[in-house]
Amino acid sequence: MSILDLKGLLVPIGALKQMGKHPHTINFPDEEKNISDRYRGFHHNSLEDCIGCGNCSTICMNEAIDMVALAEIEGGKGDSGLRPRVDYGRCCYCALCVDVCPTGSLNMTKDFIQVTNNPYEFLLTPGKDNPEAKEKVSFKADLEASLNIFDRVPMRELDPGERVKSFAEVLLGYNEEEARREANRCISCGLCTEACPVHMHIPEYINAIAQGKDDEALKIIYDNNDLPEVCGKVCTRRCEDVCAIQVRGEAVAIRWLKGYVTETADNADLIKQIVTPEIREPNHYKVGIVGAGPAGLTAGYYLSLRGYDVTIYESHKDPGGMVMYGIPKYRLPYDSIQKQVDYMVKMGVKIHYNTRVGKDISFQEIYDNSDAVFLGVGLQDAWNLGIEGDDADGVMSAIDFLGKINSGETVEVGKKLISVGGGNVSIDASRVGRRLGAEVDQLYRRRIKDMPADWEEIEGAEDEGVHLIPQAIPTRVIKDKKGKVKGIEYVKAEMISEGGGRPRPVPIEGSETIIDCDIIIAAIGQKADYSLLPEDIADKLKMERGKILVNDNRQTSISKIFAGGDAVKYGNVDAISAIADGYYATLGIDKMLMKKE
Amino acid sequence: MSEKNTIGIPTVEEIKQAQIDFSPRCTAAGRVNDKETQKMVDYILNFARKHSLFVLAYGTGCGAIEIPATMTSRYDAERFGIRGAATPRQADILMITGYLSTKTLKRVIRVYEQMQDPKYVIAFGSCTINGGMYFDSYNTIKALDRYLPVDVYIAGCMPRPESVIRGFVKLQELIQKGNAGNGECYRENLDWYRENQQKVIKNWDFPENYNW
Amino acid sequence: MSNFKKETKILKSLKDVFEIKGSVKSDKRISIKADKKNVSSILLFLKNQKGFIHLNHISCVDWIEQNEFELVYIVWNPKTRLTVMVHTRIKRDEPVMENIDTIWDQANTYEREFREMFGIEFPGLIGAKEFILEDWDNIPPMRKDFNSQQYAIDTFSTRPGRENAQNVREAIQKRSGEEIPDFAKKYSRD
Amino acid sequence: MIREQETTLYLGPQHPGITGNMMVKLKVKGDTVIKAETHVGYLHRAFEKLIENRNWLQSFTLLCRFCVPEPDPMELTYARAVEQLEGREVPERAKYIRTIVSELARIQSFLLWYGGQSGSSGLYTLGQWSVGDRNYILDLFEDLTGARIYHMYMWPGGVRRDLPEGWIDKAYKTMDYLEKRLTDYNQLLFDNAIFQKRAQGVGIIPKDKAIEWGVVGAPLRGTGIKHDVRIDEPYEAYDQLKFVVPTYEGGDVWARALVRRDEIKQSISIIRQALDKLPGGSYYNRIPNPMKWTVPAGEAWVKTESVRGEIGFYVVSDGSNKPRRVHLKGAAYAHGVSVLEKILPGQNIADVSFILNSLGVCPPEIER
Repeated sequence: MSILDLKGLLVPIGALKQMGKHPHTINFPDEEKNISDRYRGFHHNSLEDCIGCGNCSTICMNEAIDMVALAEIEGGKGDSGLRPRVDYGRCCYCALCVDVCPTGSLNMTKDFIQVTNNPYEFLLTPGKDNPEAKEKVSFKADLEASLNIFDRVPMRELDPGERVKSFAEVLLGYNEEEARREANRCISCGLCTEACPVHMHIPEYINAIAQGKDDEALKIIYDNNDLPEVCGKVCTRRCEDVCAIQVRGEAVAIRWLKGYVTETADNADLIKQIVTPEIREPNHYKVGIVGAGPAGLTAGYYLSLRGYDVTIYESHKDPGGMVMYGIPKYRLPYDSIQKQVDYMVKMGVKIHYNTRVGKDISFQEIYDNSDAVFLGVGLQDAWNLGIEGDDADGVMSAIDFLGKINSGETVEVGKKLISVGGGNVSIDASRVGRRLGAEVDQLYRRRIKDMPADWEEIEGAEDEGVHLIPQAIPTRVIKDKKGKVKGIEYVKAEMISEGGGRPRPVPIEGSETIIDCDIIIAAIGQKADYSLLPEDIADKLKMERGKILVNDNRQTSISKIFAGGDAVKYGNVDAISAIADGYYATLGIDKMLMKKE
Repeated sequence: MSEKNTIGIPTVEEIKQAQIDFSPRCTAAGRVNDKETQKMVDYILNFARKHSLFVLAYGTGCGAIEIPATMTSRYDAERFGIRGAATPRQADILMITGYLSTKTLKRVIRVYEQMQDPKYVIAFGSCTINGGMYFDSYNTIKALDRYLPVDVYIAGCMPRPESVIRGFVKLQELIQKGNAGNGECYRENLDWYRENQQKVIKNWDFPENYNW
Repeated sequence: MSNFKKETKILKSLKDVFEIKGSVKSDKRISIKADKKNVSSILLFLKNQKGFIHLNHISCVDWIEQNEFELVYIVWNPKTRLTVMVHTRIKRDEPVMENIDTIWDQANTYEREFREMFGIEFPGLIGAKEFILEDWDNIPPMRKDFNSQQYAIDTFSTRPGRENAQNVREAIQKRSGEEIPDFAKKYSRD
Repeated sequence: MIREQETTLYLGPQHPGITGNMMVKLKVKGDTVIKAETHVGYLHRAFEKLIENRNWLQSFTLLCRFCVPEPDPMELTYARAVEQLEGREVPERAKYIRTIVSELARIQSFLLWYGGQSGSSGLYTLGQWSVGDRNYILDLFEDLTGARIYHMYMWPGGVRRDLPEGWIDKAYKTMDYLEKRLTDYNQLLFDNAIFQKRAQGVGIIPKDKAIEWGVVGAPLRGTGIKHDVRIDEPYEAYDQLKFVVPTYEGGDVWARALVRRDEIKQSISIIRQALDKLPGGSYYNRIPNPMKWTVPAGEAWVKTESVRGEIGFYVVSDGSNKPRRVHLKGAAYAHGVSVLEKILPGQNIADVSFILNSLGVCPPEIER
């Protein structure tokens, strides 16, 4: 190359041709550049949609997100009452928090400028401090790209055609791989624990399952639920209704996971080996328990762990109460209850079967011999249909019907069975009817979506060929000359909502229909039978609408008597509430008796 | 919200007090004089200062990657009289563009102390405010104002050119009001700063006197 | 597998000369485990006889549970494009490893880093003791038993103002009156 | 008569030409370097330590910060390493999108390099142009990923979001614009006598030693040796696209600059091909709940051709939800220390930062 490289000197000068061109400079701040529709700026949180699960705070590796209580957020079932607050002295704008938000309430916006001389101003509660940013939401919690897994691992079940042939269990249960996968979906927020009547440690045991430690999971479950296998199969699982994942997807299958864990320990000895609860020294207090239903069993189990001398009196020949007699075996096999009761007996619970209190032993005797009494008598009597002809031969309550079937008796169902009601019990009756070979129609006053029964049960019933007739109010049972059921008359109803309340079914004139049938099963509710109580005690016991009044400790107006289960005015009528009653009564009895010393 | 939940949670006042204890804040440089004539002079001086900001070309962390974008043709920060300076003696602004490792902190303190008054510090991004994503790192400092007085903080990780420009504009406003430039304050609180600095910088081999 | 012809051949030739365990991991990746004393001769053999002239990487993993450091030498052959990963384990109590910067100069950089970050000694290593850190007086930071977060809390100050944060699980637990037993707490979300 | 005497000169920590702080301690005689010694650690953030405290997905947000001008290859390499450990498949569409993003990252980094290279030789105009034009690529990134620099976009299992509407057209347009601008850059840099004279014959890496020294990427191809991970061990969609790996003989700054110039052209062509061929379908193969996501025990060594050359991640899993070890081998690890110390003696002081830039030294990659 020569010293005077003419080309190399002249060519760069050619760049002068750019002169006079309009510059591409953005005159910020006078002129603003368009921020893209996916920009990750400051956060915005829709305070109403947020449920305070704290998943954003957990995923944040910079510990930038705190969960704080806000004055305007009350919290309640399915809402922790806390909301995220972001520290922009930590945030790296990665938007992982947005992608893990189960409700999609947390998003990022096009706002990104914050300039100040005060370093303490970088704390922002999205949604509260920047409500105007709602319009500028850009990086959204996309359902498709979310890091949450919204689809449940499907449960394998028997084919509907197979099901109606026998009382074999319909749900086949998760296998290990499925259970791990399902447990992995849980975000461990713990919102569910509040909805559970007994406040089981749900996130903990699901985490243990996810980590492959089934034994630990079982141990955690037995901490405050002694009938987990029953719950694993027939719980009303209010926990799943408030699951954080359920907001935009299918709730974590908490019940099935519990079922999976309990099935891994398939006999009482194994349960004992795994759970190995701490048993306190006997403290010589005696507790008498009336009724070996879920409430009575639970109280018995936890009281004996605490060193009490517990005796349970049960009128039937088998333990379990309504769980044993009221739930068909295709949902809850006999072994499930027996296994758990065996375990409890091993832990020191004494159960006297075939002992009806008030007949075989007087209540007064139990009352006098014990330091505390727990009443878990349940609701034994069913309400009648209350219509013309309901005394006919062939009209029976679902409780009697299911009880007979479960204790091995035969019931002649004929060709056509009509079941009345919309709860789980009436669905059970319908499905049992199908298994006994009858055609089944089910009448319900309201719409199918109003049915209190579990959706899985309703679907299962339909799959098995139960014919649901919604908005149908029975008006008359038609008898033949011998007084036997011949048919049932019902009117169609329309749903009318008044004053914003739940819509009420109103009969449509002239829509009477008659169905021929051989048997009618009514499942429209039950009531308690307190005839076992001596008069002076019954008088002192405060009741409300046929149910015993208790305080938080499940203590009745007579301080020595505690009560729980379906017979108590405390929440819903289901197994888990009964277990909760038994558990909290234990704590109450413990508190009362230990205070004495 | 129920009372049960508030047990053990500090109140707003307690938090405020903790913040005040945490760092003495050098805000107003106090160059505003009572005399009318002096006010006029200050106004002119501040006006001149704010329109020629020489930035020391010392990018200490990842935030420096947006400085070229800010300085070059698309965002063109020279519109504001901002341009680079090669040495600390000529520079007005020290940019702390993100995290500062302890090794760099030592150099930065030397650089800051070599700069002539009035001098300004701009802190970029999360890392300078509360440690950012390196909050649990053993080698980066977390709160810059414990070690150097800071005039303007810019949020972001890292701040976009728009944020950077906004930060400079904010600094210009502060300069005009006479509320920026904490060199004097730093000198007054030198003992406090030194104590913090020496806690992090183990081998303290700085010249004895400050004005070097 | 017949697909890994070249890989198997290299592995075999190594096994003929040295006492090693090894396998073909995947396409173009050969992984061998060797004793500490053999490493430099294996690397020399690979470099001079088998054409693995490029030192890709040296890595060090702290297996504190087994009380060992694992050193991994990754070498690459530009002709056959095969990669050999030579693993060796040394005791954590006496972390001394043979210096290989005579074979590859750039190994010097890695070794200086490991000396500083893991506290592994390489006899005969030249270069300043301080490579990345300055005035470090704690245990070598990349060792697993060094707790970075605790050190950061002790040394640097975190800005106050966020103390009123709550744990969701605890807040719900307090509200509902649930008592989590101790053995279950380790499964709670942190 | 000038008395020649040895002096020690500290260049840095801050100096023009490279991205990040690094100090080179020089022994000089007159203005000739006799001995050079690299000192790093000014940007040490202890990433590899911090990753031990973060789970597999959380680590990924730290990784892109390894080297600021080229965050994407880091993400990609880590994602591939995790996928390899887990045996997770990546959808075809994601592979193409990843290819496009890596090539865009390559171009934006080269444009920044133009600025540094011309700046360190005193030609500031080109820096104003190329770094200004780089914003158009950052705009593409912003539309696609939601951020200008740290995209956090290519993660294990695919990419985070699908291409937004109208993005493909915008990408084509930007490529057309850049291709036009390349001639302008040539005019200012490669046709410029100043640059030619400063670059030719400076900072020579000997061809026979290059591989042994650990030289990779453009500096290696600048010595005439053709090695590129994209063809040696093709990943993503590179085996389905046509491109040439440019090589130049000489091993000096000039040859390296020419290689980079040609690579921008290749990258533009790769992006166009990938956009043309972009398959439909899913873009993301879901990972499990990130808080409970465990990766099977094992090790992975994954290489990617980054802007500066080959980078690799050595990832070890012990089967838990956190990585046991994530160790980056950056291209600069050899370039910035041992190679630099070898080629600097005999050079002019004024050329030091010039050579540093042409080697593509990125200090945060060395000390991490």
